[in-house]
Amino acid sequence: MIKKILNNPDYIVDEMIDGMVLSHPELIKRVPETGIIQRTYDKKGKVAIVSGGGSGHEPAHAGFVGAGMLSAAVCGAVFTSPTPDQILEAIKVADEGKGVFLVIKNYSGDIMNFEMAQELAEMEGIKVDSIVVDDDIAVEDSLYTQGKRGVAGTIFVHKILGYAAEKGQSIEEIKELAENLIPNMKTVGLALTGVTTPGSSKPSFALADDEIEYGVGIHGEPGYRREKLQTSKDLVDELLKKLLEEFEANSNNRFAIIVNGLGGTPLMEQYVFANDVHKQMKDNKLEIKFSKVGILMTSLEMQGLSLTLLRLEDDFFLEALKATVDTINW
Amino acid sequence: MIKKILNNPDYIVDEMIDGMVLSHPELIKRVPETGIIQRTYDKKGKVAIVSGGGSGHEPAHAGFVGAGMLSAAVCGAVFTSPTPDQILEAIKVADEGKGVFLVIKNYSGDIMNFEMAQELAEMEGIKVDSIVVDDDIAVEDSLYTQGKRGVAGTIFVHKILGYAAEKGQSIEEIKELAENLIPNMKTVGLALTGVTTPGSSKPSFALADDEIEYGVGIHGEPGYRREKLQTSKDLVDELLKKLLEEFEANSNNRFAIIVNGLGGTPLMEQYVFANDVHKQMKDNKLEIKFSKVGILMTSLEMQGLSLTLLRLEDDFFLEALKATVDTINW
Amino acid sequence: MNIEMGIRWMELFNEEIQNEKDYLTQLDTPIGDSDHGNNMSRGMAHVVKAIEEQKPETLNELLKLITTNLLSKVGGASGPLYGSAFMGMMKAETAGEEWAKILKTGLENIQMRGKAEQGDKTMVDVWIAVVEAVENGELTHELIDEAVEATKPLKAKKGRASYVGDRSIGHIDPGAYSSGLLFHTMLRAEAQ
Amino acid sequence: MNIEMGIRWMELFNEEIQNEKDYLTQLDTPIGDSDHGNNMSRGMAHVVKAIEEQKPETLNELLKLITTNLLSKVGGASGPLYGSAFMGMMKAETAGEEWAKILKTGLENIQMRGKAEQGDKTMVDVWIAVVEAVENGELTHELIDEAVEATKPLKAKKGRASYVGDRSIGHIDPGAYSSGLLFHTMLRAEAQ
Ligand SMILES: Nc1ncnc2c1ncn2[C@@H]1O[C@H](COP(=O)(O)OP(=O)(O)O)[C@@H](O)[C@H]1O
Ligand SMILES: Nc1ncnc2c1ncn2[C@@H]1O[C@H](COP(=O)(O)OP(=O)(O)O)[C@@H](O)[C@H]1O
Ligand SMILES: [Mg+2]
Ligand SMILES: [Mg+2]
Ligand SMILES: [Mg+2]
Ligand SMILES: [Mg+2]
Repeated sequence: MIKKILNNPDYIVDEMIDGMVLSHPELIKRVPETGIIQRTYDKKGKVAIVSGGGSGHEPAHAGFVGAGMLSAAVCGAVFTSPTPDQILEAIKVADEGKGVFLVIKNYSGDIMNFEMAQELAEMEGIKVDSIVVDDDIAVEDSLYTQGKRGVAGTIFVHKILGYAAEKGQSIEEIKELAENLIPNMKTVGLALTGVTTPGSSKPSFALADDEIEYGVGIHGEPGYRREKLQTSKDLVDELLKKLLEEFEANSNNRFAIIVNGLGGTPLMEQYVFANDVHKQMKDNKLEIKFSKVGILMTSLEMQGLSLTLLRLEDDFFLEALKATVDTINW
Repeated sequence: MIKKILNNPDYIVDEMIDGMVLSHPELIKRVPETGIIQRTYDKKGKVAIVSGGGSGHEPAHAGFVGAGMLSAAVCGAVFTSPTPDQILEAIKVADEGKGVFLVIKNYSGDIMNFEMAQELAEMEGIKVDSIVVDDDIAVEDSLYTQGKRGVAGTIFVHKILGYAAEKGQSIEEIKELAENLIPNMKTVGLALTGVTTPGSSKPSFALADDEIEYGVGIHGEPGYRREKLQTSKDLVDELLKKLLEEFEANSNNRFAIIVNGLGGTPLMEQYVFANDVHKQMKDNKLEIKFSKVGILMTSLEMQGLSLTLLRLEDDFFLEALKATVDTINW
Repeated sequence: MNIEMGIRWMELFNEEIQNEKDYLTQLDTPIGDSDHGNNMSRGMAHVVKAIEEQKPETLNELLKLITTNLLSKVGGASGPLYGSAFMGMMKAETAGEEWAKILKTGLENIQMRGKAEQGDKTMVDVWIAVVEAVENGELTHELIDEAVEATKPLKAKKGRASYVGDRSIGHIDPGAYSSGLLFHTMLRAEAQ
Repeated sequence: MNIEMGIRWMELFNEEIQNEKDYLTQLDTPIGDSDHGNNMSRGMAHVVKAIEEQKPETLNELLKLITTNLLSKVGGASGPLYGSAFMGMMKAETAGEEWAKILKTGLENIQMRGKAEQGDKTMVDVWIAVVEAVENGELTHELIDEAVEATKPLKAKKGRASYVGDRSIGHIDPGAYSSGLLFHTMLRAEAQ
């Protein structure tokens, strides 16, 4: 059995939200009796960026609520998309009169719940648009699947769209920006361990003492290949090869990267891995203009990490990534 | 065996440092061929705050190098104090002509190596002073032991002294501030798992599937009591009781707290725990004016956390904690 | 179907969901994210609590109550799907349709929301089999079990299970299983 | 002791440290932080490398080289302690003292730096026994082993082992063990 610090698995999300809000009252507040975390920041008549999804991925998304990033985040149950009424409520509290832009990760549940919320909000006269993030290339995109999942790259989407909103861009401009951004961003992950949801007794999958799995998702979904544990260099080699195959040959060789810890992997290992990423990118004559290393989009206590590449097609991407924000965890 | 992402245990610190510097060139740089991370920030003729210690505690300390916090951090081998020559070099590169103030954690090794470095620096005409942090109340302080260890509270010391230095305080003023700060700060931790140093095959200690240990150190040192896993409420109750006993009765009931993840415990659990800390502090009629939750001072991949209380005896402490800084991980 | 039967149905369905909560989660582990048991259990607990508190007096009131509770308490993929199903059923009931047509409208709404076709290895497979059987007046417990079991050899094309590709083969779909429970208890409620 | 013997000593000491690296770390696990083997291994590898490269020609040069390498490569508690020991020895050698007095100065420097007394369960316990025996001309391998072994029943009062209090009883002190290796190899170097 996996040991966890909690009181009751049924209230874990509720207590976590209270803990966040009590710890950071200057930045965020909870919409009472909901799973919605809203920034305390004064409304200024700008487009609001709202995100959300199942919990268990902390600091995503509530840790990115604040000036310059998200206006609100909706926290569902562990690994479970929030419901339409909660998302609707988040849209309403976030709206500053210029419309609300939703960042949705590509999962059946998220898509359906956010879609219903969007329909309801539009019925109430609020302008809503959205983008679906599907950066996880571990899953094949085809007519016969749900398509690629939304994973760690989502945090770059929050950052870049949050900056655009802060700059006063309209919802149409933000939509266009998002549509330019998504095709330039790819992620792939690997796990050293499976993950156990609070209250269950079994992990999502079990790996032997010397095994890793490439291409896992952030909800304990198994990946595309299981192998013996390798050196950091070899892990980077595999992930980078897989990622670079997905980018069309292009004269633009400037990238931003995320090395994202999945929850149980310490920073030391993440930086060893980041070092190999930097070296191998250089060997490939690719330039890294911005790096983010740390825990951003986790999967409970999973050991492992993911690598995200964002091709800097637009100078605005880099400008947005570099801007300062006032959130708990960016 | 514990699985880790690395290339060679002998080079893990070296590669980690390179990874940090390659990822954040705008904030930090490495003094070539040393374990010293220095801020890129322009020298302004202020006192320099320098810290350091064994590695394996990331983001401590290199993640706190930058404007408003540390001028430099010295990274030793995993769980091993850095050597006097390295500390001396850090003192030299950090000095802005106004002297260097060392933040030392209370371990035989750290004390001796920093002391020797201080002697060497003074011989070279650099003004050096220092403070020894010993916030870990799990260990009894007596004539017959090394005394209390320095743990997560060290990060508050960096933050508060860093602010004083940035404000232009003299080394004497900073020394006085540090001497006021240390007695008001106490920490105690608990572990759900032991920890395995890179390259070893055995963990420091082993806990059964339903056991926790109170009072562990950050180098896999065992603690003061082993018990069955309990609810977050009960864990907080034990740690808080233990901490509050150490503070003399005092009319000042205002505190700053740290809930510090030890490396393998996800943010979700840290916030559930933080929620119980806030509630129980309130029940004790104690006010929390500032909270820091996250991974600050880790012990490799250890699962567990520590709780730090700082009594806000001086308004300057709170002002300093709230100030913005430009570091990777504060 | 009438209001008494409908309430009995929901009570029986809730009992089965709570009993089989762990099994549903277990089904959702190899090809999902281990939450279907929790999701359905949370939702159905709210449905029966709302029935007790609000005491719906017509079938239409009951269907409305089921819809809002499933939509606002389940989440994930199953929440909007079951929610859409009951929303469609409520609308068809308002329009005065008979039970077979009501169920069929529920199925249509699931497909409108989730875009799954027969054979995609989802709850839709069970709903299609059941709706057809009800139309022909030949719904039996065996038929339901067979429809649930029939999802086992399929490769998933919708939902989370589609991520594991060929490895989804050999596992019963959790949403198909919970829909099986829905229709087993419907039969039992009608028979009582 | 002379320069040839001294070089042989360091080579033999390095061999033992590398052979016993894992055992030293094992000793440092229950009452320490599992790094004494790594620390000594890293330091001694640098010492022998420096000897090969710099070819010291006098005992004084050798002691200086050992001092700098231990001080700058070991770290932790043992680095400054062994470093201080050899720094003291170098100074006593410069002053023309004989070997017993040289070793005694090494011990004094360890105690000046670390403030440990006899019976605190540290390397000091072994150094005290050895220095006394050398002064009396009766140092043997058995005596060294006994001094190392004698740290086992003690309760630690200095260094990391003091944190575990009574639980330090029953374990040999890792620094005492590595000091034992230092003196075993000294005897062997002198005998060759
Ligand atoms: N697009 C879809 N159409 C129909 N049913 C679907 C669809 N996506 C998922 N499902 C059903 O939902 C079930 C999973 O529900 P649940 O585990 O509660 O949500 P989630 O997949 O979001 O974790 C699947 O077993 C499947 O029957
Ligand atoms: N104050 C001290 N005086 C003498 N010896 C000490 C002192 N502190 C520690 N030691 C010795 O150092 C050894 C531990 O060295 P090592 O593991 O390399 O360093 P660290 O304790 O910093 O991890 C102990 O076994 C003990 O013999
Ligand atoms: Mg789910
Ligand atoms: Mg050590
Ligand atoms: Mg599921
Ligand atoms: Mg040690």
